[in-house]
Amino acid sequence: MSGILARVGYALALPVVLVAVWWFASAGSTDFYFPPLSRIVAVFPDTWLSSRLADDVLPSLTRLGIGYGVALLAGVALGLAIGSNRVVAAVTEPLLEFLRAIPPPVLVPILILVAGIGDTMKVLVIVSGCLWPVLLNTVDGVRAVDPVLADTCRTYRVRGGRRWWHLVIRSASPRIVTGARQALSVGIILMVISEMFAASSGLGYAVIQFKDGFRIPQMWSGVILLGLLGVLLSVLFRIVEHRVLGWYHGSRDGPRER
Amino acid sequence: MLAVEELHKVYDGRGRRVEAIGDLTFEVEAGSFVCVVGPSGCGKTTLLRCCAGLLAPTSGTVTLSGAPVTGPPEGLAVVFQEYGRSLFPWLRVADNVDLPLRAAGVAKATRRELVGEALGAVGLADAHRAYPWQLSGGMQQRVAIARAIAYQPRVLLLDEPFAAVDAQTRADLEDLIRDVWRRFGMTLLFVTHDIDEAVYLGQRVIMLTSSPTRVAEDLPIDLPDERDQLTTRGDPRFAELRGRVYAQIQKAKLEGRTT
Amino acid sequence: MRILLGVAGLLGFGALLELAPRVGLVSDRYAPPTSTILVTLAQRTGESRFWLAVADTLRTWLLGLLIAVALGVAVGIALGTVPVVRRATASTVEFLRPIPSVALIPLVVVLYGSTVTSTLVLVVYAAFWQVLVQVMHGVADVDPVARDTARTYGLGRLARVRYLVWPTALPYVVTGVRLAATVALILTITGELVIGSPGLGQEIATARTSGAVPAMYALTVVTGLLGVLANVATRAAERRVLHWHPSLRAEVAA
Amino acid sequence: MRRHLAAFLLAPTLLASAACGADGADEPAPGQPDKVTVGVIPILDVAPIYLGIEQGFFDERDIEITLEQAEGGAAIVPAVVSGQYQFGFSNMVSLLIASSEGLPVKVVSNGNNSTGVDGEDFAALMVKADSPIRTAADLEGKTVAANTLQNIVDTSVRQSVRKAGGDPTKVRFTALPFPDQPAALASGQVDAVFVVEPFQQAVLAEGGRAIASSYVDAAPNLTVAAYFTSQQLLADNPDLATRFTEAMAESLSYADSHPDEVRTIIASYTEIAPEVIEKLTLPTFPPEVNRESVATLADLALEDGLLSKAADVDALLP
Repeated sequence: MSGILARVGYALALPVVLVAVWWFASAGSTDFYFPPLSRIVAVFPDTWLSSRLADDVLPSLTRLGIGYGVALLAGVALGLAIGSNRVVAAVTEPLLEFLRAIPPPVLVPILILVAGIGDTMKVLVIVSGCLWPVLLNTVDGVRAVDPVLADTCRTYRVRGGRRWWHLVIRSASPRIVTGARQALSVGIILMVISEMFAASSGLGYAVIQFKDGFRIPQMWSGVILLGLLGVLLSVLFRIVEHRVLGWYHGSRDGPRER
Repeated sequence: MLAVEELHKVYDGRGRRVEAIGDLTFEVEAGSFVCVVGPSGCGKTTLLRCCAGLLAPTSGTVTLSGAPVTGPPEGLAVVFQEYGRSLFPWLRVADNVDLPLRAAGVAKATRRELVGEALGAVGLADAHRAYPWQLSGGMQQRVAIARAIAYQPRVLLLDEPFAAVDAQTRADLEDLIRDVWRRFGMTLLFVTHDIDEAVYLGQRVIMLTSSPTRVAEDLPIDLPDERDQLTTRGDPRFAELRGRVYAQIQKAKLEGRTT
Repeated sequence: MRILLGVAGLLGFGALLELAPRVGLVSDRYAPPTSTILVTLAQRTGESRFWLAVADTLRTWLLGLLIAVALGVAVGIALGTVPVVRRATASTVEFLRPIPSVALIPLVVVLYGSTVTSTLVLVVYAAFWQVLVQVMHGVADVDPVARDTARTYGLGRLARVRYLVWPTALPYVVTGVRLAATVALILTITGELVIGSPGLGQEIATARTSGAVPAMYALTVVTGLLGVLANVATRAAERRVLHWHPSLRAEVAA
Repeated sequence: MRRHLAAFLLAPTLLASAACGADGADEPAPGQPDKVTVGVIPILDVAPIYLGIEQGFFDERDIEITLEQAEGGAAIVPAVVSGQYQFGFSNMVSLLIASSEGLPVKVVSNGNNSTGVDGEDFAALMVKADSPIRTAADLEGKTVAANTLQNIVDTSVRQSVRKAGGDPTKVRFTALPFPDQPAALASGQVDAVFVVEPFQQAVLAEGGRAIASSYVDAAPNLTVAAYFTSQQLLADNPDLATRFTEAMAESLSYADSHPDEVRTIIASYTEIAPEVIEKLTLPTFPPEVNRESVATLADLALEDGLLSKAADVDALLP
């Protein structure tokens, strides 16, 4: 029992202290741009749990979900193709190195030109950024398939889709998951950026509107909400990762149950 | 059943030509248990990979019941030395054994029966739901053997399968493989560097020279069929045969160094 | 042979972009052919304004990276060496790390307007975490046996950091710097683009508002090349710094 | 400054920013001209200040001006309040919102007014040639592009919709910089745009047509924008403020009386083609702020929910 208490104690101690410091340091503040934390928290519910939840938070998350999903599928598919074929890899490598180096937000103006200012553009922006970490990690993962396992598959004539799944994808999955985690943090950034350009809905859009409307406490609450969203998504990701890679973490830490 | 005729294999690496196999010819009759032994680095694994259709020979042919082997043939299974790396770490034991059957399109009911029987045969009846990394080395190799049994191959090739396990486990696995061989009537080609193991297990022992590899001698083992670690290894005939093979391998090593 | 194929890949992509607008697949007002982009790029490199922007971007990028690395290493070692402190701060680090740095944009714009300071805060914030995480992993990687031996020889805390913690953590620090460099460049150009502080990002924004589409594409190509150069440079620096070190550096999943 | 202390407490990064510090206007040495930075938007409305500088109205009053360009009033207000700029140009609605939210802003001079003539204003609500939209009321459920939201553009457009008998709450707005609006309209990504010159000409050139002069609908002879400063500067340097107001008044009347010079000066700070500049409809530049129009704007902004409470117009205006 004390183990858990200690762990929770350690986990909560500093955050609680920091929040307290922020609360009291800003308590008396009349500085327009540093409103008291109490005011920000007071404003939080009716700013975000109101109609804005459906008008801004939901569209943002849906676009992130679609963009991230498409990037994941495309990244893995392309990664498998490139990783498993030496010629294709040689042809595409320098091109990928260049496209990967372009800072994703820079593509926003171009995508506005090509895809307009609607949701398609925002989803494309997210895909254009999330694709690379997944693609490149998948390529590394495919190349790291164990030759003995590959021979086993050949001997037992495990071929076609079953081979792709059981040999290639499953053995590359630890690297693919690493790529997926990096892609998630890029995705959130691009979700916000794409809403700062030409938007009529979304979290990034809402925070900018608060800024332009000089409603600073609401703006702060938006920034905090974005932070919480980032944290929540990374926690969710870790949970999914543990389920998907249970075998991997197990094999790395050595046999425990037996 | 499995015939190797004038097998010749050269590795043409960047600027290095390695003649792994010079000229090998031998045959493995159906249902027999043949061991292959030779000095380390004499191309034993290359030979096995050619027989399994995983590696194309530079010249010469391998035929399995008449048909030339160009790729991994049907009805042939292999047990590799690195057992840990030949099992799917993300599949439970039962699924590992079941996968080749699913790939071959065997019906679900038959598959469940085959998997159960194979795991029972190797003494892992209670490990169905475990993951490979949760098992000891010896038990992981048992899973690999169970997978081979369930696949019901006509020929089973083993590439130094017990080299990476401790002595006691090796003895159990040796007895297990003999028992499996007798029970399922398979043809076995067993490659090893352990002379005692070759003589204890095989009906015949083929001794190879160092590279470029040729057959040094093809020695029938006339020990009784019923074998066990104590009596067989104590039998003077066993020591005599073992000495014969040992001398042949020493000779081959000397030749290797001088040529 | 590989290089030939690689070049073929690039040329193929260029040709594709050349043909698409010409053949009417995409209207050339929005996707100018590669030749026009390259011509505009050549023109731009002739103007001093272009090189000023590149200089601004590089300065902001390197300054931000420097601050981030300095802070990251200092805080990393401070938090990492003392196990109690490390455990107490772990949750805070895990809380602050995933906060997207772009969330700070409205804040910094309000505080510092569209000046370099705003972009710097973004760059430092994003790059800091990359360094901190790697440094803390590096410090944690110190072999406990080595630490105990050092203590038995009476090495003080500072000496231990100098002779034991630092060499072990160095490979992680270098990896952290490489990851931070990439993130820093992205945030630098993003800051310039969205906030408007001087640099390549702002050049792209200006090109966009004045409808100079080929210039927009040309400048995007430049940011890509800058990114490639940054990656090549940091990898080369990493090899040089670690050439003496048996490559047991493990890139911890950032 | 207390702000840096607060910043210091917040997060390690703001620590870094505290180290960089914010640059405020340094007090000029006696006899030296006041070094002043003014935040402006690169559109037609700020032609008078450019003319004033060219004509030396500011030099005569010991004011050395540098102009910084920004996206819109909402970006300039914080810069003036934080002291990064000493004066700024912004539309009236942004200023009304800022002061009602408690920001210490004060108008020091008028900016520009609409022509007051329906159909011939320097800004218009426009649609594509073949668009089914005939009047502003048809905008219900449609999307209108505005350079920044919660400013005079969306307030006036809502008034046009109201005047045409439509329900403004059913109109959706998208924030889109002026230069992107003609392309967005042409490609159908937005159903209507509200553009000022020179972008009005760009839309006309592509066959767009105006359906309303929203600035005229909002209030007669509407004061669209104004120059403002912070209470801080008014307290620290009232003399500078009065000199700036006088210089601006002179610049405004000069601009009103020299339309052709307005056109030439525009070419210097925008990338508009000369032949387009000839056809521009210019706003009017009266030196005095039209107080009733600002009061109407305040009521409209309150009605549209942009203001949380009624704005104190007199506190804002000079």
